[in-house]
Amino acid sequence: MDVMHFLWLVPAFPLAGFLLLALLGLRLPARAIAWIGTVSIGLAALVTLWIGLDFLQQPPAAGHYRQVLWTWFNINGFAPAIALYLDPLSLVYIFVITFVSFFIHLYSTAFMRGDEGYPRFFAYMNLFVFSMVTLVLADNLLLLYLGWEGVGLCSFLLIGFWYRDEANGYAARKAFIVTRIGDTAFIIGLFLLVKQFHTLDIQDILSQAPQVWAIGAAGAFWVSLLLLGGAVGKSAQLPLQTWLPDAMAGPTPVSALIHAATMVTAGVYLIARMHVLYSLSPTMQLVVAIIGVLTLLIAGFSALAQRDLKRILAYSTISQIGYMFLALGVGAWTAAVFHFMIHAFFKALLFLGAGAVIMAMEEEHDIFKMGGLRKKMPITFWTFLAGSAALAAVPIITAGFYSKDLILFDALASTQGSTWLWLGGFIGAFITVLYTFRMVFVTFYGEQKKVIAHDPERETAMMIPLMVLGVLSIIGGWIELPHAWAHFTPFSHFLESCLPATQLKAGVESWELWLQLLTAIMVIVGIYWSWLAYVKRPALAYQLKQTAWGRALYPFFYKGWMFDQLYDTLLVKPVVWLSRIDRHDFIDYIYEGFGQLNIGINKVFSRTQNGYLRWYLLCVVGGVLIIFSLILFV
Amino acid sequence: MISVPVHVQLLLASILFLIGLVGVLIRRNVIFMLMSVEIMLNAAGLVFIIGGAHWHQADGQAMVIFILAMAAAEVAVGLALILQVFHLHKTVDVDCLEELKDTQS
Amino acid sequence: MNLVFYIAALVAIFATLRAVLHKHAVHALLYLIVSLLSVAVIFFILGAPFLAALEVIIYAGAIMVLFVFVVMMLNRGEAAVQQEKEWFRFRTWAWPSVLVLILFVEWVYMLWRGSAQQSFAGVTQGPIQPQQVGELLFTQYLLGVEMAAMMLMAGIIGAYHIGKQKQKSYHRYLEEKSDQISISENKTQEVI
Amino acid sequence: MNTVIHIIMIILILLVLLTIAAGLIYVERRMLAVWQDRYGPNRTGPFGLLQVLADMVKIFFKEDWIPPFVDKKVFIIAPTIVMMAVLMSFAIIPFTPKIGVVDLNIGVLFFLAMSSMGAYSVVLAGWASNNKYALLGGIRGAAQMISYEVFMGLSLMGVVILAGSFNLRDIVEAQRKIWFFIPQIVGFVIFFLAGLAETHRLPFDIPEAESELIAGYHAEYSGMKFGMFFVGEYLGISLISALVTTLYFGGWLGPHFLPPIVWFLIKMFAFILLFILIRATLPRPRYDQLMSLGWKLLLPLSLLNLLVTGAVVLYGHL
Repeated sequence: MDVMHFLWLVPAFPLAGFLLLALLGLRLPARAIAWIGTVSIGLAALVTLWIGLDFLQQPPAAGHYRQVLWTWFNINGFAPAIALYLDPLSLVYIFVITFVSFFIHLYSTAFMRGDEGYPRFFAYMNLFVFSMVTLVLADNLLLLYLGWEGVGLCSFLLIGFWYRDEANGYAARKAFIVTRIGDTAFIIGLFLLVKQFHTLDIQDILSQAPQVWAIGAAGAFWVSLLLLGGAVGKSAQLPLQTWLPDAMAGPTPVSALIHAATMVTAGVYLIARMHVLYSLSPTMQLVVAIIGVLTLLIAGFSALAQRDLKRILAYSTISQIGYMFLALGVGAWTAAVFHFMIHAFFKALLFLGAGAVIMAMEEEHDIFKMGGLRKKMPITFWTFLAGSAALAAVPIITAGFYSKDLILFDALASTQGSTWLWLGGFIGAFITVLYTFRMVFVTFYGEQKKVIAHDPERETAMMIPLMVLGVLSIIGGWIELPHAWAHFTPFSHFLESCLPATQLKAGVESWELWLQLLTAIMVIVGIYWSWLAYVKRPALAYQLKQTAWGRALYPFFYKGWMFDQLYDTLLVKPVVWLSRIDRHDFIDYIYEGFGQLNIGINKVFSRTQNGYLRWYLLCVVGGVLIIFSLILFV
Repeated sequence: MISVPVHVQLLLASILFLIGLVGVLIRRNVIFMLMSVEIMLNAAGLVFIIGGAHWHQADGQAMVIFILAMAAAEVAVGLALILQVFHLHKTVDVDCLEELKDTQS
Repeated sequence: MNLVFYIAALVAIFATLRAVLHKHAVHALLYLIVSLLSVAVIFFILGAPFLAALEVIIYAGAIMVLFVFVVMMLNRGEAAVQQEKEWFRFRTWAWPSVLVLILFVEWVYMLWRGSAQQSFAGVTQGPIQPQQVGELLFTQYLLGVEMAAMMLMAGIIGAYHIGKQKQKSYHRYLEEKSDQISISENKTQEVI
Repeated sequence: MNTVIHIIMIILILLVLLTIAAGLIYVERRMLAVWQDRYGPNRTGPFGLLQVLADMVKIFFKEDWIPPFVDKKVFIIAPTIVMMAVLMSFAIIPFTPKIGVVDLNIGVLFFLAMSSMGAYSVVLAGWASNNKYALLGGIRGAAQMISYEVFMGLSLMGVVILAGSFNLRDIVEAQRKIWFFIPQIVGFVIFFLAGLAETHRLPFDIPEAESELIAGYHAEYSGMKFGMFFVGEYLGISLISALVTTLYFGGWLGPHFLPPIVWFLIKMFAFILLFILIRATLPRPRYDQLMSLGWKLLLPLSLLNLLVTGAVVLYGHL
């Protein structure tokens, strides 16, 4: 019996959980709901682990495994299948998705306890996991698109989970509409692909594309541009990044799962999956890298000015995905996937830790109203510190160092890399250190400003995920060591069969160690500065804010470089204005005319509805007579 | 068998059908209306038989069997309705059953 | 045999007319039965003996008995005949008759034009045996048979449900009791 | 020439049947007397044989009175329907390979059609009499007859499946190996019971039950119109007996020392005697008992019989 045949169980368990909860959720006790929601994901994770171990021991002959469940539809030979496709890339993704989801579900069982939408929450979360797994395992782009829209829907539903508050509904709509812009581009790209290849099967497209298109061909350019549009929307990159900070309106586990660990990295997955197209269009690849650098800088500066704990993390997420885009843009495919995995661990951890803090602070989000939590919440503090260290890429001891360092090195050393890209990434890394430790110091050091009402450390279900993810944030990086240290790179080796290795410039090997040293110094300096500004001399930060530059830039950064205001002025206001002046346009009169006509006709004809059966029959006979006359004499 | 022209046979069917139609239209008694509907159904069946005989195929007869089944079910329900209507309104006059009219006119 | 056809046809037309125009329900039903019997004869002549038998068994034998039953149960007597006479006025039948007459003329015209364009020979082949009909029903029209069965089932249940009259208990004690029961039923429904 | 022989045969069969039916009046009374340990008619002629003639004369010459409150046309038509239906049914009976009115392909169905027509005579007689007892009898009769017709037809279908034909001659020929009452014993019992109810003979004479409905649907009849119901009943008995003979007991088949017609008549008279014996012995059930016996026992049983027969035949074909 081949273990791979059970691949369909990975999406099937979350789907079954969703169906159960959606149909019976209101009738079940909370404990049963928690069990169903968590166990279905846990089972999916176990199946994934089982399949993954089997995959590692005996890789399939072709390097991948394909399971066709059934044909979706068949129109003129265009027949997308409901088929699952497992290769190292998708294996890494489903591994991360199922395990992180499992821990977040476990966390949620305690975090969401007592909420009236308890069954709804778990139903949506299970549906999300199902959609995400479908997206990742999809064999063709249409099925991928189904999962893509599915996760978008779940994101919308969960951002607006507490729908009674109008602001949450607004945030949900904003996320939905902004990502929809990218999705529209994405599906137009799919149309182009169908027109070109008459199929949406990913492997067919990837194998045919180099034969159809030369390097730099216009077709490859447009398709990759449109797919990039989809990826940018979903992954909250420039210029569609504005939805993610607002998406923090949802419950914190949702932010951890959807808006940090999994869904927002779908764009990375899409580009990595379609890497052949980007290789065929160097311009587009450069655009990807530039978008990555710009995003990571913009988001980093924005994070520096935020006061809301979750918004800091949201901007940090945008910034970290910017790193992944940078890696994709310079052709360091495996580095991007590696950073995705590590990022999923530590960012989920940070969000969960933030959730615990917010729970302890009774829904207080402002970090300047917290403080001194180090002693009161030791587990949360230490795990949060581990996650922050990974985010700041503290050298050697954290996983984030290995992944981010690889990206920075590739940005400089890859054939597509350049000094400018590296410099952007480097500055971004420095800012990351600053805002990360600002967050840590302000939240956990200093004097305590608020009493802990409900201590989350008593909830085992919340602490276990924190500890597991904390450990993973520390040791997760050891599966891919820098070349300069040792030739121990099982991760990129594992991904080699589906993602090409990074092309390095000649004679750059020796730079790596120097770069690492530079990074290490930078990190230590950054931590010191933050310590100086927020622990040693808190007045320093205040003084900095009061300078002319600070007064100009602080609100600017706080509002995320005014992108919302920009879009509002450029797009929303004109549309609102147009619709206002055109409220009674002439087209309306046509439709109103139709309405009036209908009412008039109704008045005339309702007289014929007089209740007399024989009259109706007479009308029928009259009609038949007319029809026969027409047939016979016309 | 017989050598009556097909259009004469069809004429018979249409006469029967039209008599039934007249019956539905001119009778006010619900029972008579139902009877007339049966006449019409029967005439339709006759057309099927004529067609089946003309092309010497059994399909026509199969259709008439369906018509029979349908007529049986229809009459059972229809007569039950008539009984119930008579029970409620003490009349079989179809013109008294005009509650379903549009009230605005 | 042609003669038999014409005779049966005339009988059918006459009996049907009488059935439709008769004032007396039971007499009309008898005429209708005669009409159905003569149609059955025509079926037989046209080479459909099986259907002829079924026509008599089901139509004339079962469906019409139901009609007779209902007429007997309503039992409206001589007053009904008077009422029918009253209903049967020129105003009632003039327009429908004119319309139907026009329809008839059109149909006749159509039939004759069709027969002029294309010469239809009468039936000359032998009868179609019940076996053929049965085989067709249980192979090609199997789905139809199933659906007819379901429809009959629905008809039976519907007729039973519609025709069922509420049990009326004439004993004071029983009536009170049944009221109480219905109240408690309502309550349980509210609770549910 | 052929036609003439045919017509002569029809007339002969009619005469014989009517004679038998009239004779059965005497036979029944005598046999009832035997089984009930008394004499029965024995004054007119030797063994009272001329009693039949006397009865006939009485019926014919009695005043044919039509009550003023009846619906005249229907009142007159009703008794003729039963006579007509039963006599028409005899047309399909193959007495011997040579004697028989018509060799009809749908013989069994024709019999069913005619028996369903027979229901009208009861209903219409009951209704036309304009008398509450008669009406009750008519309603009862109609319900009883159309109910029992259902499984009468269903029970016959077992035989039809085995013979593979509706034609009664084919059915008789199919019994050369084995008479159908052995494989179709359930069907035979049901058919016989349904036949009793169809002819509303005792014990199923509920439409005309003297003790509760004062003769039921023919309460208002007298003279020859009553005679038609009367003779019609005996003709019905003969018809059912002849059919049972044909369908289940091999019709004219039998050892060669007797001619086929004799075999047929022997079997038929045996069943007629069975009818009379049942009348002499069994009490009348209640009306609801009759209906529930039919719908709740005989109908499922006949369906089951049909199913099993069909399955066995299908298995044999496979």
